[in-house]
Amino acid sequence: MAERYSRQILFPGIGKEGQAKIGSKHVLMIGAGALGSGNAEILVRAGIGRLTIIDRDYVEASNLQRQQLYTEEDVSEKLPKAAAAEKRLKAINSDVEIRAIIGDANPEVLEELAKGTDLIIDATDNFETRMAINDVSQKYRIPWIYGACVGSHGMSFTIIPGVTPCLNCLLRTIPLQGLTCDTGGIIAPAVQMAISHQSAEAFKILVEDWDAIRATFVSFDLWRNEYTSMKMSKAKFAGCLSCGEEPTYPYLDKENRTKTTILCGRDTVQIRPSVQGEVSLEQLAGQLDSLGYSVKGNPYLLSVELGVERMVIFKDGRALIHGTKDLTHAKSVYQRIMG
Amino acid sequence: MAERYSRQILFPGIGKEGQAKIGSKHVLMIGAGALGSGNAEILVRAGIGRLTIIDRDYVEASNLQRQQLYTEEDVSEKLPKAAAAEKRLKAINSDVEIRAIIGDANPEVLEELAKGTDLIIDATDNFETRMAINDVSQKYRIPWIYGACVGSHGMSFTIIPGVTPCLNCLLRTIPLQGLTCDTGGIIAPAVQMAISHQSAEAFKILVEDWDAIRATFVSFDLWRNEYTSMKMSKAKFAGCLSCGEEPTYPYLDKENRTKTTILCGRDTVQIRPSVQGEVSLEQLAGQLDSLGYSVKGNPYLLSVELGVERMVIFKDGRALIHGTKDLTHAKSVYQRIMG
Amino acid sequence: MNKVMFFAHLRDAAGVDSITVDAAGKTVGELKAELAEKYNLPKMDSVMAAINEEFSSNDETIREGDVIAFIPPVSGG
Amino acid sequence: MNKVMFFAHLRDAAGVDSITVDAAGKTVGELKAELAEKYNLPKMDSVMAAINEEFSSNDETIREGDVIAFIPPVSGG
Repeated sequence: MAERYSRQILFPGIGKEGQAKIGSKHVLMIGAGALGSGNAEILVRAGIGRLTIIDRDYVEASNLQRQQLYTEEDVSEKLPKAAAAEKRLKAINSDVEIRAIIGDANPEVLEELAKGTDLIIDATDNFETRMAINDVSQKYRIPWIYGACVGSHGMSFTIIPGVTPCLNCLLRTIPLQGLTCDTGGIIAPAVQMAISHQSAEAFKILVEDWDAIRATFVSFDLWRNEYTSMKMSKAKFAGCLSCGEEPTYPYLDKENRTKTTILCGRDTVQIRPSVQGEVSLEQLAGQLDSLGYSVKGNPYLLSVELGVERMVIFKDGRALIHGTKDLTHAKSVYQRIMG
Repeated sequence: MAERYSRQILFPGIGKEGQAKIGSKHVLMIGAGALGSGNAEILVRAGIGRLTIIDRDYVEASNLQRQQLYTEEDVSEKLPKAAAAEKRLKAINSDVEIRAIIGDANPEVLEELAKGTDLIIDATDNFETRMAINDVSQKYRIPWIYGACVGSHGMSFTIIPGVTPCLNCLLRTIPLQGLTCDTGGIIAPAVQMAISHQSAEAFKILVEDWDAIRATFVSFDLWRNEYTSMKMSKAKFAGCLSCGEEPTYPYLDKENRTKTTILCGRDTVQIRPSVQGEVSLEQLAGQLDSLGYSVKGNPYLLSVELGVERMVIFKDGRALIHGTKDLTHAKSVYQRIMG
Repeated sequence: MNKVMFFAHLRDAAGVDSITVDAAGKTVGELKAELAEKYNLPKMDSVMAAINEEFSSNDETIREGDVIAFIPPVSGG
Repeated sequence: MNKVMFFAHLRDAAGVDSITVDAAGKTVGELKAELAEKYNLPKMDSVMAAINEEFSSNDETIREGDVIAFIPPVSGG
C-alpha cells in the first residue's frame, strides 16, 4: 500500500520526508469521545507510527450523534470507548500500532503514558485533566494541543514547551464551572472544526515544520459565523508554576486534584473538586432546569436527576453521586456537568 | 433511542423543533469521496430523514487517508463507494432511509434525483458537475452548498435560490483547469474544515434558520493559518443565465457538457470537455512532472502515465484515455487531473 | 470609548454581541468585575480577555479606543 | 498604492504572499491581465477577486488604497 498515502505526500507541506516522519512518531490521545474519535481517526488514516488512546467511559446512545468511531452495535454491546475505538481504528489501518487503555487519565497515569511520546492531543472534557496534561507537557518537554467545543462554538491552541505560553499562563487556575456538551449541547460541525485545527497542528508537529505552527489562540462559532485569532505573544507569564522560571508542576500534585471516596453502604461516591470556590447554585439550577433535567434545591445544595444517577452538589463544589460505587464513573458524571 | 439526539437538541439553534425538522428532511449528496463521506456521516448521525448519495467510483487504497466511511476491507473487496458508504451509514444509524446510487451524476440524473429534496450538498471533484448542480438548484429552487479542498486549503459558499448569488454569478464559466486532490495533494484536516462549514450550513437550512446562514464566501488555509470571509452582497449578476432575469440553465444543456466516446477497437475513450479553450500544456507538464507522474510531450500534446491508464491531452483540452472502455471511469480519470 | 465584545455563552448571558463603554484607565480585571455585576455574568474570573486581538492579563490597563474581547474557555470535547 | 494578496496556489505561482502596486483607475480585469503576464500566473480568468473583502467582478474599477485579494476556485473534494 505505498499508494495509500500518495495524496498527502503530494501536499508540499508533507512530502516523502514528512510521511516518513509521521510513520515514526508516537501520539498520546487523552480521551476517545468526540474530539478523540476524530483526531485519532485522522492520525491513523495518515499512517502515524503508534497511537496510545485512553478513555474511562462506555459508548452510549447519546454519543453516536458526534463520535465518529462508534456504531449502534457498540452501544448495544456497551463497549468501553477505548475498546470500540481500537476495533474501528484497526479496520481503518492495520499498520498502525494502537494501544487502547480503559481507565482514568489521572496525573500518575498521564506521566507514565506520556514518556517517550512525541505529541499529546487533548480530547478530554474537563480542565482538571487539561491542567495535568499541561504540566506533564512542560515536565517532559512534549508539545500538546488544546481543543474544546460546546454548542456551535469551539477553540484550539498549540502549546510548545519553551516556545509558547502554556495553558496555566492563560487560565492561572482551573475554571470551576465550564460549559460542557452535557450542559450546552453540541453539534457535530463544531466538533469537526476543532478537530481540523488540532489535527492540522498535529501534522505540523509530526513533520517538524515549526514555522508553520499557528501562534494564535483560535476561537470560532459556526452558527454565528465568527472566527477570531488572538495573538499570544504577551501571554507568557514569568511566574507561571507550570512553565515559568521555577516550575513546580502544581497539577501533578496530589493536593490539587479531584478526590473521590466511596461512602460505605450507601451506593454513593463523594467528589471533592481540586479547586475550592463558590459554585453559583442558582445559575447552575437555572441552566440544568432549562436543559430539561429535574432539579430540586435549597440555598445550600442542588439535587439533579441524571438518568441512573442522582447528583447532589453543594455550594463549595463538593458533590455526592448517588447510584454508583464506581469512582471513575462518578468522576466522569461530575465532570460532564461541571466541566 | 430518544436519548440519541439529546446533545444536539440541547443546542439552542436546534432544539426539539429543529430535531423534528431534521428528521423530516431529504438531502441529496453528490459524491461519496472525502467531502461526501464526512458530510453524509454527520447528517446520518444527526438523524436526517432521508439521504440520497451518488458516486461513480470504487474505493481505492489512496482514498483511505481522508475518506472516513471506508476501511481496508472495502479496498480489498473493490466496493463501489456508494455501496461501501451505505453499509457504514446503516451501521451508524439504522433509522435513516438511505438510497445509494452507483453512477455518474450527469445533468439528467441530477434533475431526476433532486426533485423533492430539501438540500443538495456538493461533494464532487469537478466544476462541470457543480455548474449542473447550480442550474438544478435554481430550476427547482433547492438550496445547495459548495465545498472544495486541495492541499491544506479549502472553501465553501451557501447558495439559496432567490436570495444569494449563484456559482455561475461568481465564475461566469467553468474553470478549464482547477487544482484537484490528484494534482495538488490533500490533507484530511482541510477536508474536515470544509465539511465543518458545509454541515453547519446544512443544519441551518434543515431547521430553517435562514437568518443564521453565512452570507460570505469563506476560504481558509490550515497550513498557512489563514481564514478569509468575502462579502457577497455585490456578487449577484443580473444577466446570469442560471439565476438572472431570463435563466436558460445552460449547464443542463447537452451542448455544454463533457462528451465521452469509445474509440472502437482501441480500448480508448475520447473526452471532449464542455468548455473550449486553451490548456497550458507546459504548465500542466511541469505540475504533473513535479508530482512524480511520467510525462512526455510536444507542443501539440502531452502523454501522462496514470498507473493502469495513459492520458493523452491536446491543447484544446480534448483527451484520449487509453486502457479503458468505461465511459464513466474515463471521465472520472480526466476530471481527477483536470478538475 | 471602548468596544467590548462577548463570545459564546457570555453573549447569551449578556443578551448582546457587544457594548460600548468608557473603560480607558481601568484594568481588564476591573472591567470584568464591573461587567460581571452590571450584566450578571457568570464566572468572569476564568474568562480570557483580548485587547485589540492580543491576549491580555487582568493587570493590563485599557486605553482609549482599545477593542476588548471576552472569550470564555470551553470544556467540552 | 494598493496591496494585492494571493491565495492558495496563486501564492506558490507568484512566489510571494502579497505585493504592493499602483492599480488605482484600473479595472480588476486589467490588473489580472497585467499580473498574469508579470508573474506568469496560470488561469487568471477564472480566479475570483475581492476588493476590501467584498467580491468584485472584472469590470470593477480599483481606487487608491483598495486592498485586492485573488482567490482561485478549488475543485477537489
